[in-house]
Amino acid sequence: MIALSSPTFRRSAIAILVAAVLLLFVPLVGSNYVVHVVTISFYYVILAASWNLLAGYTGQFSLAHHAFAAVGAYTSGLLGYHWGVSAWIGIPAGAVLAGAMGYGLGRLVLRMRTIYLAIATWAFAETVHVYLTADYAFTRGELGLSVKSLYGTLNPTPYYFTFLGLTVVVLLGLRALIDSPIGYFMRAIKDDELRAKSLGIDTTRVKVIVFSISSAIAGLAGGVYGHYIVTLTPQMLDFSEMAKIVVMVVIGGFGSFIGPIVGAAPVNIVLTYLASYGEWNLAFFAAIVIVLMRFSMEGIAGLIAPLWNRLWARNA
Amino acid sequence: DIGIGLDIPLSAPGDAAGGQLIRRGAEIGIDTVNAAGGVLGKKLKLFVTDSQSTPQMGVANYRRLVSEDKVVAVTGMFHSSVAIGINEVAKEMGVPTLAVQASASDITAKHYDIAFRTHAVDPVRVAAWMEFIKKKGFKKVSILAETTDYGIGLTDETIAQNKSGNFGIEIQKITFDNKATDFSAQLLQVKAFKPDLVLNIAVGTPVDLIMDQATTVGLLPATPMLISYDAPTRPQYWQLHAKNGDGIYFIAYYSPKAPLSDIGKTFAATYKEKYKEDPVYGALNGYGAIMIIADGLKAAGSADPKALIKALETGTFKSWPDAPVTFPRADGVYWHNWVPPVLIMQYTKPMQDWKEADVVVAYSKK
Amino acid sequence: MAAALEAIGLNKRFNGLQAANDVSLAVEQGEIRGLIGPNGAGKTTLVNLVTGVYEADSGEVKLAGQSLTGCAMHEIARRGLVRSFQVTRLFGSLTVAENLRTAFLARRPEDGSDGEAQIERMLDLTKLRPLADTQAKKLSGGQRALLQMGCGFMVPGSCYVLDEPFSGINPVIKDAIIDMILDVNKRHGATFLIVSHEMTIVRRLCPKVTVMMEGKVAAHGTLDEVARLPEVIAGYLGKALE
Amino acid sequence: MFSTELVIQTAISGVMIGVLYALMALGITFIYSIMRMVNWAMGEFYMVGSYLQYMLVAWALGPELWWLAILISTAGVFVLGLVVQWGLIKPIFKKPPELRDDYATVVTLALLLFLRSIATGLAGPNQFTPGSNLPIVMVGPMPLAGARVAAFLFALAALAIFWAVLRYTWYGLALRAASQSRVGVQTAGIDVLSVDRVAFGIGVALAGLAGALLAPVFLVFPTNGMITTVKGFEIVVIGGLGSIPGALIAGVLLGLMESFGAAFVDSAYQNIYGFILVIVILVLRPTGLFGERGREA
Amino acid sequence: MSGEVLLTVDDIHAAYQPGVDILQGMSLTVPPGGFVLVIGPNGAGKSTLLKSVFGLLMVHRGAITLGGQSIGGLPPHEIKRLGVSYVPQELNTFPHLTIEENLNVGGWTIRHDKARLKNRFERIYDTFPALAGKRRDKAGSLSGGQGRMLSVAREMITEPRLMLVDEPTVGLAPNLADQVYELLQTVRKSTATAILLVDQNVADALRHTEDVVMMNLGKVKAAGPVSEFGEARVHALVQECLLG
Ligand SMILES: Nc1ncnc2c1ncn2[C@@H]1O[C@H](COP(=O)(O)OP(=O)(O)OP(=O)(O)O)[C@@H](O)[C@H]1O
Ligand SMILES: Nc1ncnc2c1ncn2[C@@H]1O[C@H](COP(=O)(O)OP(=O)(O)OP(=O)(O)O)[C@@H](O)[C@H]1O
Ligand SMILES: [Mg+2]
Ligand SMILES: [Mg+2]
Repeated sequence: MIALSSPTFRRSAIAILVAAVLLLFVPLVGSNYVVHVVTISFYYVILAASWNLLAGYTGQFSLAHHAFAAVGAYTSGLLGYHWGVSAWIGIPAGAVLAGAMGYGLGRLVLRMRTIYLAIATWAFAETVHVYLTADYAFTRGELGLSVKSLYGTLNPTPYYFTFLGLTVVVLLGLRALIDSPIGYFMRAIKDDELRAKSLGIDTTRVKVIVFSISSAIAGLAGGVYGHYIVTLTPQMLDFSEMAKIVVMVVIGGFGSFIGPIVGAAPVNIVLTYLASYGEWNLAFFAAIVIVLMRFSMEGIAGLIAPLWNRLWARNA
Repeated sequence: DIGIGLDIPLSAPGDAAGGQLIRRGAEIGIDTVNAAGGVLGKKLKLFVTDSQSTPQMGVANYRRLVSEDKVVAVTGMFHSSVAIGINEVAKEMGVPTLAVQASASDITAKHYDIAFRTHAVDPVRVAAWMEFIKKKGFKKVSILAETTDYGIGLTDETIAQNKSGNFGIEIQKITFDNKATDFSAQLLQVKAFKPDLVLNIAVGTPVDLIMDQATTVGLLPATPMLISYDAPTRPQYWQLHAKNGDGIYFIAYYSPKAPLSDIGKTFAATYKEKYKEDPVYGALNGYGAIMIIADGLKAAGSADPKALIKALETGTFKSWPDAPVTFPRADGVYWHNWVPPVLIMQYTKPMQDWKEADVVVAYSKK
Repeated sequence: MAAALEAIGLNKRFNGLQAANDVSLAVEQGEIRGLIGPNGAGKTTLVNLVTGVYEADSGEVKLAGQSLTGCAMHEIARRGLVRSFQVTRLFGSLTVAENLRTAFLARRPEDGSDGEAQIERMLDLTKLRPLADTQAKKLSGGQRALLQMGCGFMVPGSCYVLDEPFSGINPVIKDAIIDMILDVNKRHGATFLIVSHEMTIVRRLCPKVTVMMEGKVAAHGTLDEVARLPEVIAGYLGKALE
Repeated sequence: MFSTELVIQTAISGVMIGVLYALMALGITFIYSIMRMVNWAMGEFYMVGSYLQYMLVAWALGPELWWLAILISTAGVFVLGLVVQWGLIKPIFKKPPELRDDYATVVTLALLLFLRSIATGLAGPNQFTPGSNLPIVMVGPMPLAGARVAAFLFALAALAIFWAVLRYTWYGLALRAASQSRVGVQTAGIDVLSVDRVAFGIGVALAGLAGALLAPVFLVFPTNGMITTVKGFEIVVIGGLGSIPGALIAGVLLGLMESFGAAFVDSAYQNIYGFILVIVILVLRPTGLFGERGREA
Repeated sequence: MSGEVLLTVDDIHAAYQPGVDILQGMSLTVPPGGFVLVIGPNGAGKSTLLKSVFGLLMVHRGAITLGGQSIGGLPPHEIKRLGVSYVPQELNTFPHLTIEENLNVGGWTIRHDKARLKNRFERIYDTFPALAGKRRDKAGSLSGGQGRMLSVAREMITEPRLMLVDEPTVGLAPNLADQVYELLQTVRKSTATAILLVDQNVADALRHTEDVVMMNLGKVKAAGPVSEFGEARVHALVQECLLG
């Protein structure tokens, strides 16, 4: 395999593991709330990173990623609610269903590009949204579907470790994928699909694979999230959720591996903390975003890339 | 200081208008209590958070209010899903919640120790308008309801009570997406049905859009329309409906024609002075929630949440109406739930002050 | 024995314009064939039909005797048909080395090699080594053309269809590329169909040429034979070749 | 229930609303085709247009001069567009092109939040209406609010003028050219940054116009642009980017689909019909009904 | 050369991104009505030179003057108005506009002079009959060579003082390539347009030029009248550059 032996993979893996070890100590020092906020940040890191795989690397600017998280969450939630299925079965089932729906959607939008793809995927998400709202009897609609918690408690610490582990695994997996031949094909497709085909790349297959993988990851994260947040509402499919993911990734650095990692957590934390400023909170947030983007168009990754390179240049 | 959390919608997708009214009331409540020397020798402090109507935000806010701001109670809750979500966490963290304007049964029907509410639940409101329908002798009713817990919940309850109470009303049920803006198609169907009454079960903008568009297709003013909550008492009502606002029926919980308590009167005066308009239900209830919590703290004699819960369950409190407030461990949805009186009112002249509106039905739960 | 690449009665219309009109041609195994003709004659259209970019209105393409009808572009490429584009196409955000690596991975040979040796060789040949870590979108026009050529030769193909591969490339490097074409042709017996407007190169490389005009095959023979035809002189060369 | 009258009424209502949606779509597609960026804050310019209309009518001009208020509101949004372009969008176009999309996406999303927040902060979350003195008009069997009919006619006129300008004037030619090659117009001696400025201004002014026109119909509040924007995007992709007739036809198609769906299938799913139309059409024609396609190789 | 110059490029440094200068002290002059050919290996900076002169690239050191007026730092549209045309190396057409509309855009700066515009159109169509036959077709449907023709033709409409031309004959059939060179000569003679040509088709280009500048690594490697640049010398020079 090219992937596991490549220096990019090794470096990222080391960095991720070091960060993870440091993060192990957060629950010891943080309040219930702090631990909760960081836990939710992990959730967004996973969503952002998996969306980045699709949009940033493969050029499939999908606006349905939040929908796959919701599919994961609702699948497990509904299985539990109506049939008493355990979360340990429900969550994988949700991931599989999200992956399967991602496969279907990926096939459907195969020939679409840019804004066409964006709008079609978003139409898909809205369709799921309206369905979850309108089929009230089955999904409990806006009232919210009550879901059992994963560990029988809502103390954030066990969820914190669960999400931390999940994040590490997902990030390592994505890194390996990006450094593998498929990773090259993904970026090739984003740049010039016709050229990729002419070289012998089965672009359909690559796109559909990426769509399925990234949707399944979103579904998985959504499933676990659902069993932590315990009340699911169609708000999960509100466009603002998707916008949040987009902003996280672009602020971090679109199409760069580190981007969603350094983008998602700060955005989530800032947004959560600003919530106590009421109606002005989003104006603050918007102003921060705009200033940051004016400052570095490549996002945070653009700012830290030189440091990152220097770090390894010295150690090499 | 003793902290009290106020979790309300202040930005989209939440109903920020609803949240704002609650906040105004609560702030005046805090000032009133502090001006009178506070409780337990300490001042009260309000911590406001924005739930944006998502349980996710609401729950995060609750955790923060409890673990960082160390509040003794969290009130405000306007959207049912937020209240339900918060209660799940509150059950473990132990700080009581007092929902102000969230109507879903689940909030209290789960019988959690920490869950309290001061709002009319669906069955009460439906009972009020069934009485109204019977009184008016209406036979055909069109329900226009949004496809949310709110709209569907009330619709189903209406259909159920129609059956169980043998009212024998013919009901046309049309549901719509609460993001819709154009109701022409639905209203044409309503018109074709020729109802005696149109039940407008929407929240926020659709309420007004339905009224306007119903006027265009000629339903209003000929066919009576009942609005399912107190939207017409909000200050902007006549600005929006200068031409078609007359004759509308609406649900309300407060009318000056019904008596206010003494603290309610002080509040109404303060509010009027501060905001140059009369307080409406949301503000009154936001105020009431603070007063109830303050009295609860006094009764408990400590700022311990457990003691507060005990005090709330056992004590009798004062809020804005001239009626005692209690939170008994009652059956079903009435657990920890105080229901304000439900009024059905009607504007009888254009630009009428809502305080002058006719009280058509005054319903109290037996 | 079947021809390496064969077009049989290809037709293609673009709203009212017959860009390929009953085009038939057969390139023998190991042949280097020139394809010339005026601008707009349909050369690129033919290339696109052969490589699956366009679907023919009628007619058939065969690669080593096997029909390509209904084959997706990438399948055609995997069968060993390599092409280049007249207007160079590269993966702009990938570096030069990554472009070469992608080309290698796309048709990775069974022998398990990782392609690094080929990348090194190609960087030398195209003189792009100093730019190995530069993104392709930052290359000059000629460098782009070179890189595109380089990608084509990463994994040996059985049949190369090159659409004006020399345009914008410096004469000195052109020579190197010509040598590489001849080398691949000799060592692997690969077949070539080369579109070019440069008669000096066509003369050096292609024993036989096909002339297209107005969507049709107009002539066929050695360059000197066809260059004598009055319609070729009038419609394409402008003057007799010296 | 399926009376012909209801069918005709539903059809009229669908066409009316469709044309108004098309106006919004036009603004989106216009900015996209010139600047290759999606302006996600389109609905907020609609919102600003509606607030301006309300303020002008309620505080300054009075309901009789609603048409003048519409012109002024549109001009106001145009100016706001110029300012936004100058402050936020222009810097992108001095940087390498590959970052533009992402930057523009995030900056306009941020702008969306910003404008909404400002509106809520300043004017509160409440609804307003500029009111309308226009009488109810009977179109066939269908009674229509005067304001809606006026909006419809205004929208048609705006579409026609817009089309004529693009088609028959030099400036229109420059705009169309700029939408295809930025270097191309520069070599021709056209100031591409000024084209951007005007394009962005006009694009958002179209949204502002829609907002002003629909203010009495769909009311004025901080998030009122959302639905119209959603429809606008749907229309853009159904009709095909850059096509004016496409926008009109797709708008009407969408309007009809929604009103018939709501009237004869189930109105709870009204907003889904449009989405389904989007998906079906794009699967069949990935660049919309009238989208332009060039040769690929 | 008798002192009179139209364009002076004096020791310019230019970069696409800060810190990486592609032009590193490039200088040359073009006399009015002159014909200067720039050659050099791929990546020497020839196209970069033209872009810098046309104002598409920031020049952070050195001076560029046109007829005595400094044009360094001016935006492209103003440089165009001063009578400079630029034919880029890439196809420069508007694919969704018709041929005629493409040419119209080319005539933007003289759009108010209808008679002149009409006259120029006729000449263009005479020179390129292939374009005349397709004037109502979209430029996107043109073949590679036809697209090239259009790119060149568009910039000739204004009959500029100076034309910056980047590899104009790439992809053109031999007869058309010859025609383009002749056309450049015609433009030059009839309207006294000076030409700064970048070309890899060295053998043909040398036949038409007066002066030659050989570039490597963003600097002048050799320069002089065409008589000094035989094919053998050019070959040797390039070889030298490539070997480093
Ligand atoms: N996708 C298309 N749509 C419309 N017309 C097309 C398309 N592709 C090619 N054509 C037309 O078909 C004709 C042949 O084009 P083609 O590109 O095959 O020519 P060519 O021989 O390669 O010319 P050149 O030497 O200039 O590259 C041209 O007139 C062109 O305009
Ligand atoms: N957009 C760009 N960003 C960064 N570097 C670039 C860019 N365009 C060109 N370069 C670099 O500048 C150098 C000179 O490029 P230029 O296009 O001027 O070469 P050229 O002499 O015209 O070559 P050719 O004959 O191949 O067209 C090249 O090394 C190239 O890599
Ligand atoms: Mg060609
Ligand atoms: Mg060049």
